[in-house]
Amino acid sequence: MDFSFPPEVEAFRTEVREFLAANLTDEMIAATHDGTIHAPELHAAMAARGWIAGPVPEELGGAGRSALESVVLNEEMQLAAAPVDAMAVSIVVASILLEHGSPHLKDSVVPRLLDGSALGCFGYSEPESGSDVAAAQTKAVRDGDEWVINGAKMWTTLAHISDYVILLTRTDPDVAKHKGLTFFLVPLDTPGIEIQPVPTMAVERSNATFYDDVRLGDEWRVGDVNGGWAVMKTALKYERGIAGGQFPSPTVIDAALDWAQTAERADGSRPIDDPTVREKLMRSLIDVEVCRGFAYHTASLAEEGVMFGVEGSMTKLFASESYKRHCREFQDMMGVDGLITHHNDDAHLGGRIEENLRHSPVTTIYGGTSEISRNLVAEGHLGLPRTR
Amino acid sequence: MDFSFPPEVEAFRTEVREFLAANLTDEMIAATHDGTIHAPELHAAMAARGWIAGPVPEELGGAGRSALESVVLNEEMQLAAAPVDAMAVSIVVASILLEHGSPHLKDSVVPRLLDGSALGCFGYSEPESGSDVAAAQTKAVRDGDEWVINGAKMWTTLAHISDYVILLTRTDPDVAKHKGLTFFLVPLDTPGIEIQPVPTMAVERSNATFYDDVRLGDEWRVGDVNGGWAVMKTALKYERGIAGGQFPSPTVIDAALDWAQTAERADGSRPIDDPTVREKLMRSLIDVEVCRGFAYHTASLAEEGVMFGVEGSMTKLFASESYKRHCREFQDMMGVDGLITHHNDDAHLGGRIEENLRHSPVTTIYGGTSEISRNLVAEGHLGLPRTR
Amino acid sequence: MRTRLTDDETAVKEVFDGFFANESPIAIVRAAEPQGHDSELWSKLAATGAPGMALPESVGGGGASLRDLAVVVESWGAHLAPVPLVEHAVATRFLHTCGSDIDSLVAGEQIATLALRDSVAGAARLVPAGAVADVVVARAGNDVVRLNEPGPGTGPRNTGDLPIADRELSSAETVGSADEWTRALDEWRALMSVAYCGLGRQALALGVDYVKDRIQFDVPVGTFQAIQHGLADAATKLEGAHLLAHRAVWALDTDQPDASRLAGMALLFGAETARFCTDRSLQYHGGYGFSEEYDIQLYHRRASAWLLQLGEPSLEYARLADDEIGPIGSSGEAA
Amino acid sequence: MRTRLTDDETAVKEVFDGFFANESPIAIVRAAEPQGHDSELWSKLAATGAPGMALPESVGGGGASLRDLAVVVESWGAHLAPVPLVEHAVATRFLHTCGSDIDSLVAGEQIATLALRDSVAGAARLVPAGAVADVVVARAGNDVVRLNEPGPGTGPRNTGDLPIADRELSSAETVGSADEWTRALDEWRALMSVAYCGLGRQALALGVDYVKDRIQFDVPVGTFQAIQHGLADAATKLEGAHLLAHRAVWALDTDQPDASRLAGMALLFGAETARFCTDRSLQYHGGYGFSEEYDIQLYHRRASAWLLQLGEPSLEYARLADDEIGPIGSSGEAA
Repeated sequence: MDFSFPPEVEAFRTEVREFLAANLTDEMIAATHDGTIHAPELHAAMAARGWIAGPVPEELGGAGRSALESVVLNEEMQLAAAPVDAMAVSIVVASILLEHGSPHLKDSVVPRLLDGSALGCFGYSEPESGSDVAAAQTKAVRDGDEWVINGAKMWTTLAHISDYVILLTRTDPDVAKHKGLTFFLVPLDTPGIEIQPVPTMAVERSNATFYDDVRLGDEWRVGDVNGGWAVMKTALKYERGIAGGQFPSPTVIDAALDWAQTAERADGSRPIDDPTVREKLMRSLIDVEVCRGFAYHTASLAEEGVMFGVEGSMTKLFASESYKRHCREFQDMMGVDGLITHHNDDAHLGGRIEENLRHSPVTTIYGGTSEISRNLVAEGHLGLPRTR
Repeated sequence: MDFSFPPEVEAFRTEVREFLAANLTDEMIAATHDGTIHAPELHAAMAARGWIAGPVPEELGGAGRSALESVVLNEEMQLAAAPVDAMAVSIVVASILLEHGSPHLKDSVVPRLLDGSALGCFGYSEPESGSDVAAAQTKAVRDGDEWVINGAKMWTTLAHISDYVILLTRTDPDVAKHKGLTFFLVPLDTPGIEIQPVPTMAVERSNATFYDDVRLGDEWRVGDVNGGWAVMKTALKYERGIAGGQFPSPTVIDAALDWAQTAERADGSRPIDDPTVREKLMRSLIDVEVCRGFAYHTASLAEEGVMFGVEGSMTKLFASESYKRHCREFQDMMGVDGLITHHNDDAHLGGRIEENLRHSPVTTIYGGTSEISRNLVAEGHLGLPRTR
Repeated sequence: MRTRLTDDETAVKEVFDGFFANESPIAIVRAAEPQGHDSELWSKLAATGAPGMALPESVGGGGASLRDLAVVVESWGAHLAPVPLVEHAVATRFLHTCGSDIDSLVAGEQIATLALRDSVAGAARLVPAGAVADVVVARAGNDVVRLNEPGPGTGPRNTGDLPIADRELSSAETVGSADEWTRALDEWRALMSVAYCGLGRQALALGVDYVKDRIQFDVPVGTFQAIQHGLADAATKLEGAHLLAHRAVWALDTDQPDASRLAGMALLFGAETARFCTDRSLQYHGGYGFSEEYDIQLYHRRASAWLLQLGEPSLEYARLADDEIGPIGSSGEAA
Repeated sequence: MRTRLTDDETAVKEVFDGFFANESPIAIVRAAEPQGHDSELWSKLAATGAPGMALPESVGGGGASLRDLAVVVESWGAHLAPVPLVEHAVATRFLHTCGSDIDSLVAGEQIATLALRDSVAGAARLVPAGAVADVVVARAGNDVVRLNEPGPGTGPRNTGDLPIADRELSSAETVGSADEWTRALDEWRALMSVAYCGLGRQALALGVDYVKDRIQFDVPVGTFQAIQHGLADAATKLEGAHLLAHRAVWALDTDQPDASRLAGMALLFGAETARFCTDRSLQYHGGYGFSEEYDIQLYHRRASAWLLQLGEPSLEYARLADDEIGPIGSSGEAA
């Protein structure tokens, strides 16, 4: 086994670090407090370097850069607390279109996603279907050469700044639920679409989107009619690829270390000299190294051309559950100061730990709940019988 | 609310403490290393004081002493590490016989159980039925005035020193499994019974018992023919009553405290001065107080005449899971010395923590696994739908 | 021994369950964010006599026991009512013990609170209810001082939308000694442990209701065993926390020798339990649990926040250890 | 980057999976209890060259990498083979580095081991494989000493049926300095973390097999979601532990700057993971898991024991913290 990166990937890591040092500003990070985890200038600068197109296979029109570079880019962005959501989603949407899209979509949309001039967002979940995504009820009905779409989607995060939504619809209600689904790419300026904000307990804003007699030509269809489940699998494949490297904890641990070294307790001691604090810090740093192992593993598999599945679920499960625990421990370590939000000028490091504490609960839910991940590991990895 | 004991129960507690100080010897505790958790002299002395008969209702021929006294007796015995299993089982068997037994059993067997001259044991589980106890396959078939029993039981702990086993049998294989069961009290010297030891990873010895054309008169039947499930419910009711107070952890915590105060680390410090050790000790002591709350609660309900059910499952779940955690933490606290067993003269406090570490895993299994307890709480307390 | 509410306590509970359900529905809780205080609700609560209920009748109080007050506090916690009931009651009881004037406090015309952490250099940082309290009691060295001064109205935004605020104590007067202070903090701990049980119970109920109704994969998600077991663990801890919390209150009420120990333990276990309940309940809500629209997030944030008003939980464990086994370096000689 | 075994490593794995399956079936493990050592098995293992495989060919070793050795160790761990492979390999590598004579050790004619905790007053307490080792290497103050003396054959009975024993070092000679010692301990940590992955994987497999076969309530118990989720958590941690353990070995093998850090982390996480796997697997066996007859208890006891040969785990966390953020009192200046 070999856990080293080739020199060119190490060089790329250096390039990314230098790029982030030069381009990622505190203002960009703080700007996400308005609820939108996106930094347009950063996105544009990255697109200009070909980094959005980077992980997309060359034969599909991307830059076909190494999967190891993808994980390095992802890792460095997360370590730097850079807003990464919009970039990640655009890469996945572009990849889906390249694998399943019509020539129209490949020619007119993909280049805009890859050059950073357009953004996409996901339209899978609905009010009545979350984990059970195949139960989608948003209807698409043929009307001559057109499709007419009616329904509602939940958790269309980024929709309010996006140009497109990739939409899971039901085109045949009379067959088994997985068999009657069809995907469309929908321009968000199409008449009949309404976007409503969904505020959350953290700074993130999500959206509910509503589709009222939205009319589209067939060139916006993605994949076969009633072939939506195959497209969904592709989507999850790329999402897990992007998700292969998950490092939500380091910025929290950095903040905790800073606090522990600088805060003074009532008795004059520093938290860093308390063995209970030290053990918690070391445990959390071990969890980060475990995440790194997962990240390198999925990258290595991708580099070998081995498509991974359950590894992505394991990474996501471990990273999000440990992150949630770290946030709790380190908010507690700060005592009452841990409660102070970013709204206050004197919040420690801009209220970073507090903000993560409120953000962390969603990470064990979105992109596949921990329960769904465990189901997938039990069935896909251990070969246990389906519960139902 | 009022968590005080009446003066007469406090007086009883004092009496029990004095009794144990005078009668419970280190030899009795150490003697359980042969695998049998029983001290005959102690049992006899307790029976002589009427303590075995104590919790049995007066109208059923017992001493009808307060449920609060039962919990106090149970608590004090566990705090003193006294062997309690045989006593507990005898009380439950006697209670079952008094509620469901024939006049023959009430007259000839119960007095012997209550005066300590005979012991009983449980014969519920089988090789193929553990948690699913109602799936028992041991057959009892009528033959004239007699019953003929064939089958095998697992986990008939104490059978090798017992006089009776209370046996769950199948008398009708053609109906729903709960409806074809019948209980018998079987004298263990009846021809056709074989007892084989089942050694375990801890010091405990259990037994498998085999029944080959064992013939019994109908006077040994307990409850109605095919009415075994009602008897089983009674059995669980009394078992949970006995189990209401669960204090497996205190002796382990005492040993941990002793170690922490006396051991010297390589750097000359004592474990007790390490904040990580102190926090673990306090967390475990809190768990013990939670167990005490449960114990007093179930006793109080019993005293009010409110039969409890799910509270017993909660107590058992919480006490056994926390006990297992405590054993792990405190063996770890001892480092390499935590590994040394009671076989070695210089083992700390007779290897108490090590012995408990090996014993602890079974406590989340026997008497209802943690999984079964959680099912019961989910259905019985939270009103969630049955999973299957 | 009576581990369930007495008939009298049940009567108190019914009154205040009704009061908070009517006067502090979740819309009131939301409307009070981020300030965390509703002065109209305080007036209504004062009219019930709750703020002074655990003061002697001789001073105009309700003459009720700490146990009765705890019953009200559990309901207060379950409803997240944005009024500083616990701080006021504890601070006022302390002031009464010291012989300090409580005329304006008994009936809740003014609001009192206590600084949970010792003041430093004449100021108390992030005092619970400090934003809205007219009277602040705080330990300063070996003294306990009283400040009479209206609160600033608002304080820093925080996880739990609590009215915490820094308070300057330079004009405060000495009213008591540090020796008596321990009792006040223990009352706060014990009552907040009960409040946490109320919070946890309601959070769990929200989760249970949700999973009974929410259909995924053609069945209520509450039929999935993994979800059932997570909720069952929560319910089990909650029952244990409830029994410990009320035992701690009883112990303080009846001056049991282990009252202080139980109060500290009950708060730590109650907070941990409530946090577990809110975590499980939010998780089983799926994405909706994270949305502002659903109520579980209100519980989740307060479960995180309440305890931290006291400081680092690990220092609470350390304090309990000091009492139980002697301070570090004493090699347990105090045990 | 190659996070799966190379073809060469796979070849090594297949050989030794076969060796341990044939020569160290569970009956051999049981027969070696409580002494924890099978000298016949050691001879057979020596014949394969494994004890000296990670020594240079110039001294008669196999010239293999630490990574190759780790592949053997993972299989050794999975089979709980009662021979001191890791201790012998690490001690011998250390002695070779020091220029100490290893002629009798390369081919395993004699057994070497290392005391994991510093000797005190000329004796090393409870040395792993101390009961059976002919050569003991131990740190004594600033020196590392070597004792040549047959082991006592047996030592104190212990949780893991391990051949630990006290060893008197008065006749030992100095062979190296404490500076070089760190590397040996880290090799032990990294290799044992891999061994723990083997143990955990096999323990998990026993559980998975059991729940697929065991019928209760008319279905395999493995269909119950709560059981599936417990096993899924175990499998997830195990995958993470495996990747971390082998990364630590790789880091030592290639002299990465974070090698020591990773070795310490891998051992703690590997041990915790293996314990979690044995706990879940034993639990889901029901009562049978507790019986001597079933194999899971053998895994459970060794999962508890292996790590403790090194001492208190909390001191391992403390040691890592000292390296990472500076010792207590330095206020993190070393960070």
